[in-house]
Amino acid sequence: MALKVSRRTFLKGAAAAGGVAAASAFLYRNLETLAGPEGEARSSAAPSEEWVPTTCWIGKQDCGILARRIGGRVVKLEGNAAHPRNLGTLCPKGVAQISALYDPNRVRTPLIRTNEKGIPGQFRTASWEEALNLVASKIREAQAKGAKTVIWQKGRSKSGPLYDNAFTAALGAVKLHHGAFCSDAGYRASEYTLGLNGVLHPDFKYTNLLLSWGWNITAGGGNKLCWITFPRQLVEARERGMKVVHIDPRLHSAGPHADWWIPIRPGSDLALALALIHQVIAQGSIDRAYLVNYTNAPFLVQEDGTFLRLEGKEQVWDEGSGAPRPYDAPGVRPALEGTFQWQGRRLRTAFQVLKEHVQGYTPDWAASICDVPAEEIRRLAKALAENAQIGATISLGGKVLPLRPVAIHTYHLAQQELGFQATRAMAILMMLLGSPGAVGGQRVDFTWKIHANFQKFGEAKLANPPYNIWLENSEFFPINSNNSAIVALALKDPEAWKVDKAQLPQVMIIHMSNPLLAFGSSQDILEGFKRIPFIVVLDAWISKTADLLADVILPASTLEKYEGPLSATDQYVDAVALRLPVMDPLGESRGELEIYLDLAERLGILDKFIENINKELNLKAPNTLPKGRKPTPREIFDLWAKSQGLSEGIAYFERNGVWVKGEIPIAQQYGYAQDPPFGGIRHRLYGESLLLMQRQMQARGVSEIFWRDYTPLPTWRKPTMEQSPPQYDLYLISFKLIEFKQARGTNLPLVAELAPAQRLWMNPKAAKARGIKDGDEVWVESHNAVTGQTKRAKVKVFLTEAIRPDTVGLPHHYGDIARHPWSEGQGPGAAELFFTGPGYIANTADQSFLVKVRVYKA
Amino acid sequence: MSGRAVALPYGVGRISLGWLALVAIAAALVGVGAFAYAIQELEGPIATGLRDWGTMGGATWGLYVSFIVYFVGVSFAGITVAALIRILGLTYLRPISRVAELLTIVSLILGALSVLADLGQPLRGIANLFRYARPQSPFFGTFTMVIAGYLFASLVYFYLAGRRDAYLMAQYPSPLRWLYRAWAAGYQDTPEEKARHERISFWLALGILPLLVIAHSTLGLVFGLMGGRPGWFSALQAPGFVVLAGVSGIGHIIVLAALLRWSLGLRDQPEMAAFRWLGQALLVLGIIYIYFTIVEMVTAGYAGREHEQRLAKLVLVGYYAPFFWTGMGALGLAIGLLASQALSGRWSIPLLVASGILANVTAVAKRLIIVVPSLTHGSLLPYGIGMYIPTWVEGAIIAGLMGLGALTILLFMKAFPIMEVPAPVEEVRP
Amino acid sequence: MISRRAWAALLVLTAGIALMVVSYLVLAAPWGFPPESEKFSNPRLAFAPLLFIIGVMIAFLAAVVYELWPQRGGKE
Amino acid sequence: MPRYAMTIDLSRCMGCRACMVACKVENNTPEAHFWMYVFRFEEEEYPKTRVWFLPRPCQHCDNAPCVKVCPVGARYKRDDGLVLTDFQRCIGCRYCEVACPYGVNYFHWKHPDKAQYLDYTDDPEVKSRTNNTMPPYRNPDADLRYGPEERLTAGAHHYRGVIGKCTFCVHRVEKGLEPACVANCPVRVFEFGDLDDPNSIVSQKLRTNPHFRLLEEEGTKPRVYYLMGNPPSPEVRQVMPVKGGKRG
Repeated sequence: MALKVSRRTFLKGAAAAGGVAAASAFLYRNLETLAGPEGEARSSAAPSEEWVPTTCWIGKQDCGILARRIGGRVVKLEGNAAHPRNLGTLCPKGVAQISALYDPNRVRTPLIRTNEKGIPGQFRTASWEEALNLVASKIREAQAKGAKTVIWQKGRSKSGPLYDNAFTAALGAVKLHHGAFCSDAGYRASEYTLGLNGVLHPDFKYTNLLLSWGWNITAGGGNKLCWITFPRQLVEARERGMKVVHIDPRLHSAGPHADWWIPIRPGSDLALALALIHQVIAQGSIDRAYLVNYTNAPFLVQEDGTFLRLEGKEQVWDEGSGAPRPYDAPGVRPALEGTFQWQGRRLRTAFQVLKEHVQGYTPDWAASICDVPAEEIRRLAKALAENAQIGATISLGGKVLPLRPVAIHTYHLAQQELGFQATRAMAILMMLLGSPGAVGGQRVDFTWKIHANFQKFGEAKLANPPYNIWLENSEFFPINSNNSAIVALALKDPEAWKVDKAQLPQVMIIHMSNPLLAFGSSQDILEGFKRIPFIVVLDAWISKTADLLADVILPASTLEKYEGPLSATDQYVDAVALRLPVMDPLGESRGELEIYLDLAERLGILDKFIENINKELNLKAPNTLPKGRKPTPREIFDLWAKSQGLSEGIAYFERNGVWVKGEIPIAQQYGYAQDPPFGGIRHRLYGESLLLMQRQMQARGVSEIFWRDYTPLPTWRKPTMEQSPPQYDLYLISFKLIEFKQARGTNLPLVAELAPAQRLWMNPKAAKARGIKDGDEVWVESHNAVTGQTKRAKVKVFLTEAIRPDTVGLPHHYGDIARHPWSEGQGPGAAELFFTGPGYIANTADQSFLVKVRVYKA
Repeated sequence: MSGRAVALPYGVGRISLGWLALVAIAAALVGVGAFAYAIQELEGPIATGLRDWGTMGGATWGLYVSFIVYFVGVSFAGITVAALIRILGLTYLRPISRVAELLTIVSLILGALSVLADLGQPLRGIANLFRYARPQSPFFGTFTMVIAGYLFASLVYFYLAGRRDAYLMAQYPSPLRWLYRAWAAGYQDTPEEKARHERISFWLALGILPLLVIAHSTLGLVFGLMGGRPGWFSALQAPGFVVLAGVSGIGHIIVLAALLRWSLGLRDQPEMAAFRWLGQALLVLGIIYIYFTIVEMVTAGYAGREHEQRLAKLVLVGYYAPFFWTGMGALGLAIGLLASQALSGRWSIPLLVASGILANVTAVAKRLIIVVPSLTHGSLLPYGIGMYIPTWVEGAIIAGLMGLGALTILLFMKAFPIMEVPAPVEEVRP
Repeated sequence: MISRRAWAALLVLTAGIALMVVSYLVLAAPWGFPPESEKFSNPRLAFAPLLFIIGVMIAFLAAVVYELWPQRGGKE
Repeated sequence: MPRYAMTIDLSRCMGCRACMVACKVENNTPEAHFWMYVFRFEEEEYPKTRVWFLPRPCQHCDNAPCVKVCPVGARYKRDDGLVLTDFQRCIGCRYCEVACPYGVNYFHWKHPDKAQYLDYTDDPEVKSRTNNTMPPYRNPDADLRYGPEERLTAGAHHYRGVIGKCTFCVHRVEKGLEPACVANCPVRVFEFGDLDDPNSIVSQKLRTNPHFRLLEEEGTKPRVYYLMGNPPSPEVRQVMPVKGGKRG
């Protein structure tokens, strides 16, 4: 018995420590006993240290990174202190992505599917040559069938000019975004109402009262920024004295940063916004000057809801002459409120219409809908009015500007059935207070740049069928956010949706996106996308989407590539950055740009691609790309940098990582500081064109479910989910965890460990009533109030006092069945329980992430 | 020297089937333990059910540490009995003094081996403790007082006390004669030598008794000094360890003595008086221990800080209540059995053995209750609660150690009289 | 009237205790001031703990010395 | 000799746990080892619920229980206040771990290489590109010896069966850098500096902010000061713990 001997050996060793070495050398590989230099013999003796600047690849705000490289090996990713967005810091995902660089589970060669789609894939490895030739031939076949038969979908927006614009245009592909998933209803509402592309956020430098409305403060970021920048600005603002009112069914995202928590009932945000509008008007705390001069509030509305137009011009009631006059007539003194009789017509100002519209939306009315005491609503309205300091001004950059330090931060909240109108109502609330474009007031984008949709949506033009695959400008969804769920529905039943059959997709390119995990209803997306004959997925891992749907997987690299240009602004400083490779790509993986250049070459569209790149990157002679030759990515960005006026070219970025151009001028930051203010547009308090769209939809015989929310002023109705039978007594909401945000972060073990598995967030009271204890496994069963369909998923419960008792929550981005040891056993994705289709797809074709469920023990 | 077949006392040199069977069982246990230890060495301590307390939600110390304490506790009895014989002149205990001393030595070695089983770096443990051990650490006392002092003193005592029997044994022809001669080291059992031995034994015993208290207290202080550990931090910890050591040790001796009396077929040895004394001692110590436990629980439950109270509740009525009440119930039952015998004045060996076994159930349960709950549930910071379920590896190693102890005693009793040879050799001769 | 045997035992005992005292108080990891310095985590002499243990053992060996001290001339 | 200390501003912390990941990559700690840990707390009941966060590095106590109990002087306190572990001396008794009331110690139940997050050992490409380094992003600074005592104290990727804990990033501090958690915090919750220097940021913060130390009543005299906020009461509930369980 060898080991008996070994024990005796120990005893002898105890008696004679000198004998230990010999015994242990025999027993142990590593002595690890007495002190002795170990040293890193494994790497070079005097390792050379380099710091390689690049840009984060996981999140959406593209933080600046300095990669520490020792002897060619990347050992750490740290924030780039020069980068305005992250100032030398990184979020958990940013730091953790170092594991992706060396992840043995990454896709390293092109893969070609050998089994049918819809089930876990079997793949064979292929050469790039073979895979690209196959893709090219499929694209050519598809294009022979019809012009719009190739569709292209991207995940988190990166390098838009090159991919979204230059490549898809050269390919003639129909472009889908990752969009309509996180906040597109909010984007559309802002574009429609204020003319800006984005969702509501504050001017953190000056805002004094912030309504954090469904904003996932500690985990969600906000529009256009991923995470670090806004939280940092929030913390600084709070130390300056800003107060935060957190309006959310869940407290967790705000944590200690909420000065006041209003746990609102899910899906009732519109009602609260309307009650606040009512109350603000009732208090008389409105910014008349702004409303009269920069919104359509004084426009005269006729009995039929349309504006009074004379000679094509909207009219206001001139208090001087006591008659309608064009709103922009010199010397006109428009009345803000009032009902007027003119030529036998009853005319009301838009503001008057609003005032009457919200008459019934009292705090007491909203109290029962939102489950927020009326007193609290009144108190909030009062706080808004007090903090808005209507009439106050501040001198900035030599300009005297209005100071209205109240603002709303909302973002994912838009993803509900009434999200478009709820966001609009919030914008209108801020308009009443004169906050948009004022210092400390409501912001939407980083600069005051009027988006093309402002005009487009105003024209209220509906297209005639047949429609394209995402029902653009259709009679169903005149304002459309290009939602994958809609695409899936249209694929399943093209006739019902009047889709052009000649344009049904034959080939789909999925670019670093995981629609089966991220979008509303995994089952519908799978069923729909399965009908696309050929799908190519560019990804670094075999994602759920790739696993179930890809015919070909092309291995894309992570941080080991050139990509850009990437905005680096923090909303106050203008800066631009590039993603630069920190090491050679793992395996045969390649940057997407390289893949597209090769594909373009095979498809014979290289020159067109190059031409588009020249245009989209604004390359100026002599720094344009020559046609007829495939450029390297580095060359493209070198020419871009030179065109931007950096004589060094890309070397500037290779040295500094980011090009900080300086403060964004006051004139671009604040709508008021512009000349003319707000770019000369009138903000849409009253949405006349929505009414026009509604009438056209009615005229075409479209079901009410599509047109009912096309109202000129936000109008409350109960969300469809409320029609579910009473046993579905809980609301299911979805949200994000900072350590688990973004589908491409689910494969990072360092963060998967922080939030190891899906949990159903539930209030202990609700759990107790159902006999459920913390950690119990339960079924969550969701119900579709329109179709009666139910879905269920099994998940463990996490009890928290920080959620409403009538609400349960599932964080997003779980449920990838990717072939990765760390995504195994993570539990179901939230998307498995939501529904697509009318009632759950809002009036702007956006996915609702709210549904009624019941929860019972498994 | 060919032989007249001489029956050596107490079955020395006689191999019986029963003995062989016991040796086989013990050896098998040792084999399983060795195998488990090999696995632990290959895989690392991950093979145990132990994990870090705090975020990892485990218990840092578990079965091994409980049994370090248990084994060292068992060692209490042997040397105490031996010392009391000398100091108080309890001559009727003399027959069991050798088995008691042997038990001390064996259990101390098992305790030391349990330490090695627990250490992440056992070889470093051996080397670095000798090289760097710091008096500031409560472990220093454990290491020096218990392992070195206590064990060495016991060996010295054992050696000196055995010289007389070795001399007597050396009178017989046997293959181990060389051993007996060496052990006797010139001892002739002359009156001077006897007197000298009595004298030195007395002084040794006097030296050992404080050492005994220090050693067990030191072990108690390993836990009792930890201010940040609810359930541990207590001035009663050290005396509690001393008393519980007595409980388990005396319980063990009762069982061993009864086993000897039975297996060697002795009618009157050890005599009933010895059993009575042991029973009385166990009764007194058991009552004291119950008293200590009540005082401890009242203190923690009544005036203790929030965490102490929670832990006390957990032990009394919560997750660990089954262990606690098993332990206390066993002790209560043992005390009941002993008290009824004491009151009636009729002592029964089977009942005494039952009490001894019950006392050891208490000792094991109580050691686990001391070590584990504070680690899984006793955090002063709001970490989640932990969990500790020993793996088979831990169980097998502990079983292996027990097997090793049994094996040692079994082998010893075939090589040397397990009880003091009562009379001059001549009288034993047929 | 102390015998040689007793003298020898006492000598060994004293030697053992002396070694214990010296190695514990002087050579082992000192308490030191300030106590946190890394200087105080090492014994002044490596293997001082071993010396202490040897001291303990020597002290107890006194008993063996006493008993095994060779008897001269039959009588003390 | 500086007297290093850390301040943690609880009014700023968002509980994002970026510090934890920064620490992990810097020190290559194995799975389930969190030298820096951020508690997420809940208190009271809906709708009065309070949610807050508390980062927990090693407290580098002046009266460190772990240093006191270490039987072999493997855990020691340097003159500048850093409480470190000599990985080559530690015998793996885990006494420091049970003595520490803060739960900052992590034992290497497996060899740290085998407890890394992904199994890189079977991957020829990764092995050849990183010269067989484990984990591939292994920080070479941790293989060097620090301080006048020249002991192996940095990083976590050395031996099986020994204890490890936060070192205040001794390898960075000796280079004049901030500990990894401090440097990476997106909302600047942490500050690190010299208490003896009245102008150091920590001295300034301590002068101008209310502060407490964790479990101060234990007499451990921690070198980590929490600004604003209150110590967690026994009623505080931890939520969203990390994956610990049976991994080593």
